[in-house]
Amino acid sequence: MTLVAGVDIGSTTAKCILLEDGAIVGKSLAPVGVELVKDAERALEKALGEAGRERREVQAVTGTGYGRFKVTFGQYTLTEIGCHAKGAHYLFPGTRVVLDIGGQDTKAIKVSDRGEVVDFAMNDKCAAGTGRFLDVCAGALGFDVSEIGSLSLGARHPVKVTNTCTVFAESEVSAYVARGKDPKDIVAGLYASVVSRSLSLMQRVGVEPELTFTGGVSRNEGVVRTLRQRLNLSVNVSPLSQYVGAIGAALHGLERAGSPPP
Amino acid sequence: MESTSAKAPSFLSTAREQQRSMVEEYYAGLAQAGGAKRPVAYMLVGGNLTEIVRSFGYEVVFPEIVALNCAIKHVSLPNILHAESQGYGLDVCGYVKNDLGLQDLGGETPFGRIPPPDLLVCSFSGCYVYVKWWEALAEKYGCPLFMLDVPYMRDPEPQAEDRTYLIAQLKEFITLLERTTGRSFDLGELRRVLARSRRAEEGWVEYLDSGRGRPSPIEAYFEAVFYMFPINVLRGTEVAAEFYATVNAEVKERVRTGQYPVPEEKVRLVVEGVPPYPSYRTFWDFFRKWGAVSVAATYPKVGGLFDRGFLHDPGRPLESIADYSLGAYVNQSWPLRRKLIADYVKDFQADAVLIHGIKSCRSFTAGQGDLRDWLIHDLHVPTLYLESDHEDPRYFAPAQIKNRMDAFFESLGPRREPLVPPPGAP
Amino acid sequence: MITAGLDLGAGSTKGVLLEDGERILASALAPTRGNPVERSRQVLERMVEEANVLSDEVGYLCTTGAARYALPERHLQVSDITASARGAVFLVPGTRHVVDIGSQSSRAVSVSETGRVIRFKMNEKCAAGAGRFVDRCAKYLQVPPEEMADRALGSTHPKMISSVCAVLAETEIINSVAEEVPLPDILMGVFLSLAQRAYILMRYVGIQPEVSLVGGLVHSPAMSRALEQMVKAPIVAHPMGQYAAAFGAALLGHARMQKLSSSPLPMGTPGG
Amino acid sequence: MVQLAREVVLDPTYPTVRAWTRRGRRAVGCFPVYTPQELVHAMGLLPVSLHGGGENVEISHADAALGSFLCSISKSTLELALTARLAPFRAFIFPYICDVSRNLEGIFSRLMPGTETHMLHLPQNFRSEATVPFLVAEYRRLIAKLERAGGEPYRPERLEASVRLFNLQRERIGELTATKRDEPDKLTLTESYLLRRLGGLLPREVHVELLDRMRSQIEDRPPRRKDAIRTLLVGPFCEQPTLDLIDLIEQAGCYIVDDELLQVHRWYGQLEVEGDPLVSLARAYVQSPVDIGVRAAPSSKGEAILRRVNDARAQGVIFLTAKFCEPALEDVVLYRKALDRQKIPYLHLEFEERSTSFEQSRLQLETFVESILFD
Ligand SMILES: Nc1ncnc2c1ncn2[C@@H]1O[C@H](COP(=O)(O)OP(=O)(O)O)[C@@H](O)[C@H]1O
Ligand SMILES: Nc1ncnc2c1ncn2[C@@H]1O[C@H](COP(=O)(O)OP(=O)(O)O)[C@@H](O)[C@H]1O
Ligand code: SF4
Ligand code: SF4
Ligand code: SF4
Repeated sequence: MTLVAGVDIGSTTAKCILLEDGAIVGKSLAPVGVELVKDAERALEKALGEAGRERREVQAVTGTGYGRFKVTFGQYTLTEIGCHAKGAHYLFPGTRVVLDIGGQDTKAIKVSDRGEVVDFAMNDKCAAGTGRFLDVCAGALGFDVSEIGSLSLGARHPVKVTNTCTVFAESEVSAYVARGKDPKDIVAGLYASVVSRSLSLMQRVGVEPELTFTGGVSRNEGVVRTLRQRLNLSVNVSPLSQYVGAIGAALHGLERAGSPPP
Repeated sequence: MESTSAKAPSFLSTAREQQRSMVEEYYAGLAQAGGAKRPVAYMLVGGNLTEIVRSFGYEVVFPEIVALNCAIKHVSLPNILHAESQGYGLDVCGYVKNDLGLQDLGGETPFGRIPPPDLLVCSFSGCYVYVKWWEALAEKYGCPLFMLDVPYMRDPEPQAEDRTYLIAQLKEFITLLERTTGRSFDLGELRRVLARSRRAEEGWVEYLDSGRGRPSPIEAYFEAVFYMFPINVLRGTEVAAEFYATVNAEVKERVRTGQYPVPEEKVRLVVEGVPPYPSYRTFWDFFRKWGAVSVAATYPKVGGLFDRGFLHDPGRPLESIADYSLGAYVNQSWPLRRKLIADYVKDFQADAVLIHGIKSCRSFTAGQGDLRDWLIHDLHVPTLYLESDHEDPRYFAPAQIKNRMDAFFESLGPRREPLVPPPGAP
Repeated sequence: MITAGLDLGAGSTKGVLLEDGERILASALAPTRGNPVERSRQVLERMVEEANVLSDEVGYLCTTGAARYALPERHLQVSDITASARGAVFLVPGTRHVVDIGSQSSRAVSVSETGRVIRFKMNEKCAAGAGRFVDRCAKYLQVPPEEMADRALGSTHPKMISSVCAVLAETEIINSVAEEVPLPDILMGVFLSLAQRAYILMRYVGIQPEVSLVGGLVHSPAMSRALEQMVKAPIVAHPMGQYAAAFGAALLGHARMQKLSSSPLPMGTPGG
Repeated sequence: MVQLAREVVLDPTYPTVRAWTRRGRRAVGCFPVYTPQELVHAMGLLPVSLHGGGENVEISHADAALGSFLCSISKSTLELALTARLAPFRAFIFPYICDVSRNLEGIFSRLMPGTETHMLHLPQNFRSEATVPFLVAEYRRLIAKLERAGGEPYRPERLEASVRLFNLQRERIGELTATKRDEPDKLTLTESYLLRRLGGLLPREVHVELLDRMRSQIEDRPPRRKDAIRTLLVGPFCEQPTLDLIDLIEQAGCYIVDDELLQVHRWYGQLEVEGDPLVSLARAYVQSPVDIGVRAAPSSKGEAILRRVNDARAQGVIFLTAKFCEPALEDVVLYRKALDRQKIPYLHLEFEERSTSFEQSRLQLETFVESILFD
């Protein structure tokens, strides 16, 4: 019996997953603040609470995400690129390409049949097309980002959102609002823009089935739908998609737990 | 796994000292130069005409080198901001902005004052920005500008018409120099300068070639950059000709004593692209943590692909200068650049390629994405592409860069079986 | 003659009523919240009430700001750069250089004695250079927006933000917090970074005293302090500076009305 | 007519070229700013000007090869190539106007197997005795490539005939630009632009005929005097602004009395062939007075801009530069210094092919106009 934890400290949210003998027994998710070490602690405690387990039972903790070095109580670190590959492979073993859209960046990862990273590409220019972009634009429309998922359904004339800058895209959205555009069409335009950017990123590693979509933005059904339409492919999305990085981290700990920490 | 023993890099101590004092002397000398007795020529690294200009007694300033020195010393940003306030946009080459900003602010640097030019020599060899940059200097200083138009290299060897064109221009250049200095051209002197250049070049090539060793006794990117100064700036002088003997002796010493720049060599890299000078140390640290050493790099060849067979030849003075100008690294077409990099991977037994793109340099960078694609998909060489700037500290996002680098080295981990050498270049 | 100037800004809608192009009768402000037309009508109504005049006494209505074309009942619209330059000179006579920092953009304008624009430059690329950025930092750092400036002024070693990107800049700020940089230093760093960007624009158009700061950032003494540090000269921040564009619009409206009453030309709008 | 031109120009699949190649003819894509299109024509090929993708092309493949910090025309041209929209072309010529165009050729040569690509080294030393002979040799390299792409063997008399045809086209285009200078209210910038742009998309004979027909139509238009500012438009010599942006400039209250759009047709006036036509062609390039960002300045940049303002009797200058286009960006600084000295108003705007919202541009254009009109 091995209990391991993966803690993913992202740019916007902290996620934790507890794995026992390869099965998920606890999880937690909370926004990150400015005290990342505490956020990491809290994430683990919350997941332990959910699983009804004790801290001392955990055999390995792996940190990932931008704040992976803030998981000071952990034994291992692995970049979220490696973790998303592992996590996606765990949930969908046939995965060859992972698209991860998180709060601050977008990654396309090509994975081997063993869940190892073969190649990856990340957005190089600013935060355009990431979760932050959607958060800010949703705000400009007067919604929370979790509310706009199904909003694009009835869109008939999606607007063009061309601004490369997250911050200026916000004013582009405001300008459409001022011109009385239907929010449906605006949101549809936003999704098209996010998807188009991620397609261009995926081109760099090569699109091939199976594709697994991970990261917080994969919880947005509108983006998922738009992506499926554009690719004309089925796209794996797990209900745990935002946790994929943390799952991968936990798996990494599991692999390593046999060998003594360096 | 990240190795925890990231010690400070071990430098070639004597050579490093010598190099440092050469740089100091050079700048100290410059601060005194200018005027009729020791006129100053501004020149560009790619395809430069150092030897000819030196044979006429000019002091030579390379604004690109001044710019990178400013960036390493963390003083480029004020110059860049000044240039931006003049209207140079965010996307203009950082070297240009550093130089034009610095010129406008009076030329003071931590290593001495840079004198204004008496002559501008534009070797249009592989970078169009050169033309624009020198136009701006000419407009500011009103001094003579000579435009050496260097045909772009699309064939592996220079064509007859390229040479004819260049030699004709070189002769016109010499006439201009005779007119402006009032001295007549001294072929004997040019030959002597060229012979000194050649000696430096031979030593430099020996140094670069030692990267073939396993483990590599040199760091062919981060460390080599220090030793580029003499080959680029002081070529044709006696000190430069002597210098590489010291360097190479110390490299041999390293091999003898087993003191390698990266103690535990885990990954051998070929590096393409200009370094992020403002964050040079940070960047290097990221590598050393993973036991990565560069064994060959394209950037130290911007001043000439000496390691690929070309050397200045005092017996064919103008012909060899013409060939030199044609051979600047950025003057090579993409097919030639691709082949060169593939050759380095094979010849130096590299495991992977790192490409560092420069946001404000299109000459080097436009097409590096395609290069990455070719290396990964056609040659199956793991390749990492990173992007920041060579001058502008605002473009270096350490967390993001580290993230990518870590992910890349992590992914190399499980596949560290000996790499199949790339199946020949196209 | 009463003219109204309405500034339909991206962040807030501002209005003033002027009598004979001189006397301020009323002013009002409301957050735009994505509905500039309705907001500007409310602002106008409030001013008419405050000034205690009849709405048809307002002879001329001139709009400016991002949504200047949105209000159908306007007589004239002018760009907010033209307007805020004019308004700055009205508020602070002697002004020859205007720095306008609004919610989404910063501009530097050199102006003639009469407030005519001579040269201007606005930030185009990155949005880290305007008020919205300050607002976001406030939210991130959990400091009430109105306290930002006061807290910043307590700084001894301001921590500049180097990133050119508003989004990456936020990450940088978070890192500073994690590194336990004192809050005032981070806050002042935000203002100084803004000032540094503005300073580049200002030098582009040429700086000449007197320099006036207008736009919403006049409410932040830290902003003018930061600018003064860059420019090394006093910066005037008129307390009504956020209304500068509205004043300018009212003034230009007044000028146009006078011209119309003296010439038989049909009413036309330049650039309309 | 103008409506038709608009449709042709907005269609990124090159309908006119497809129609031509369906008849078994061969087309050659010429990247801006300058290529010797008469030479292509003389070899029995259709020279077609490439102008990027405009606002309708989504970039999803090209970014990977090129990186983000590049002008749109380079990206969209590659995108069109990678998505088979340049299928009718047998060869591509990229002139060395800048590092981007030059490198793009290297990328095309790998990614577009089955076509010929050529990087044409355009000389930048305009003073050397050796420049014209070099350029002639350079043209011969191009000829060899074009022969491989299915061109007929080069014959001097064919080139002479092509030069005569292109002279006619240049004359017609010269008339259009003269009208815009002398009677700017007779046709809008958009019209003038569209009519000129067709010149790179149609067989030249057809274009000449078309402009012949338009000439009287334009002459007969009633004048529409309007209180607009005579403005010189500098900068968009390579990447082209979208039609909406071109419209916007004049809507905001400017008359563009001279511009740098579509330089390829205006590199020289009437080309006299004396002796070897290839030498004449090379000499015309070298001696051209054209003074734009992609050509080393024959004289001081500052003086050049003042001369051009004067020649166009312009009241102000708008710099409209493509984002990331260094040749254009760097000149603006030198130009503005000279304009500042003479107190000539100017405005600098940047554009991208794909942007569709022009709020910022509109604001600045209006301010620019107001700053001149209002006292
Ligand atoms: N319920 C939801 N519906 C739609 N989008 C969501 C939801 N929850 C989170 N997101 C999106 O996910 C992003 C955060 O993704 P995440 O992968 O956690 O980022 P990071 O790892 O960088 O913190 C947010 O910016 C938001 O746009
Ligand atoms: N009372 C205040 N205290 C501090 N800052 C303020 C205050 N009011 C406005 N601001 C700042 O000014 C900005 C809005 O400026 P404003 O000129 O009204 O913008 P716009 O014209 O674009 O709507 C806000 O983003 C905020 O940063
Ligand atoms: S090669 Fe790049 S870095 Fe060097 S001058 Fe040219 S643009 Fe600048
Ligand atoms: S354009 Fe916007 S999102 Fe992109 S780097 Fe600039 S501020 Fe950041
Ligand atoms: S737009 Fe500018 S940078 Fe781009 S290809 Fe044309 S000249 Fe070169």
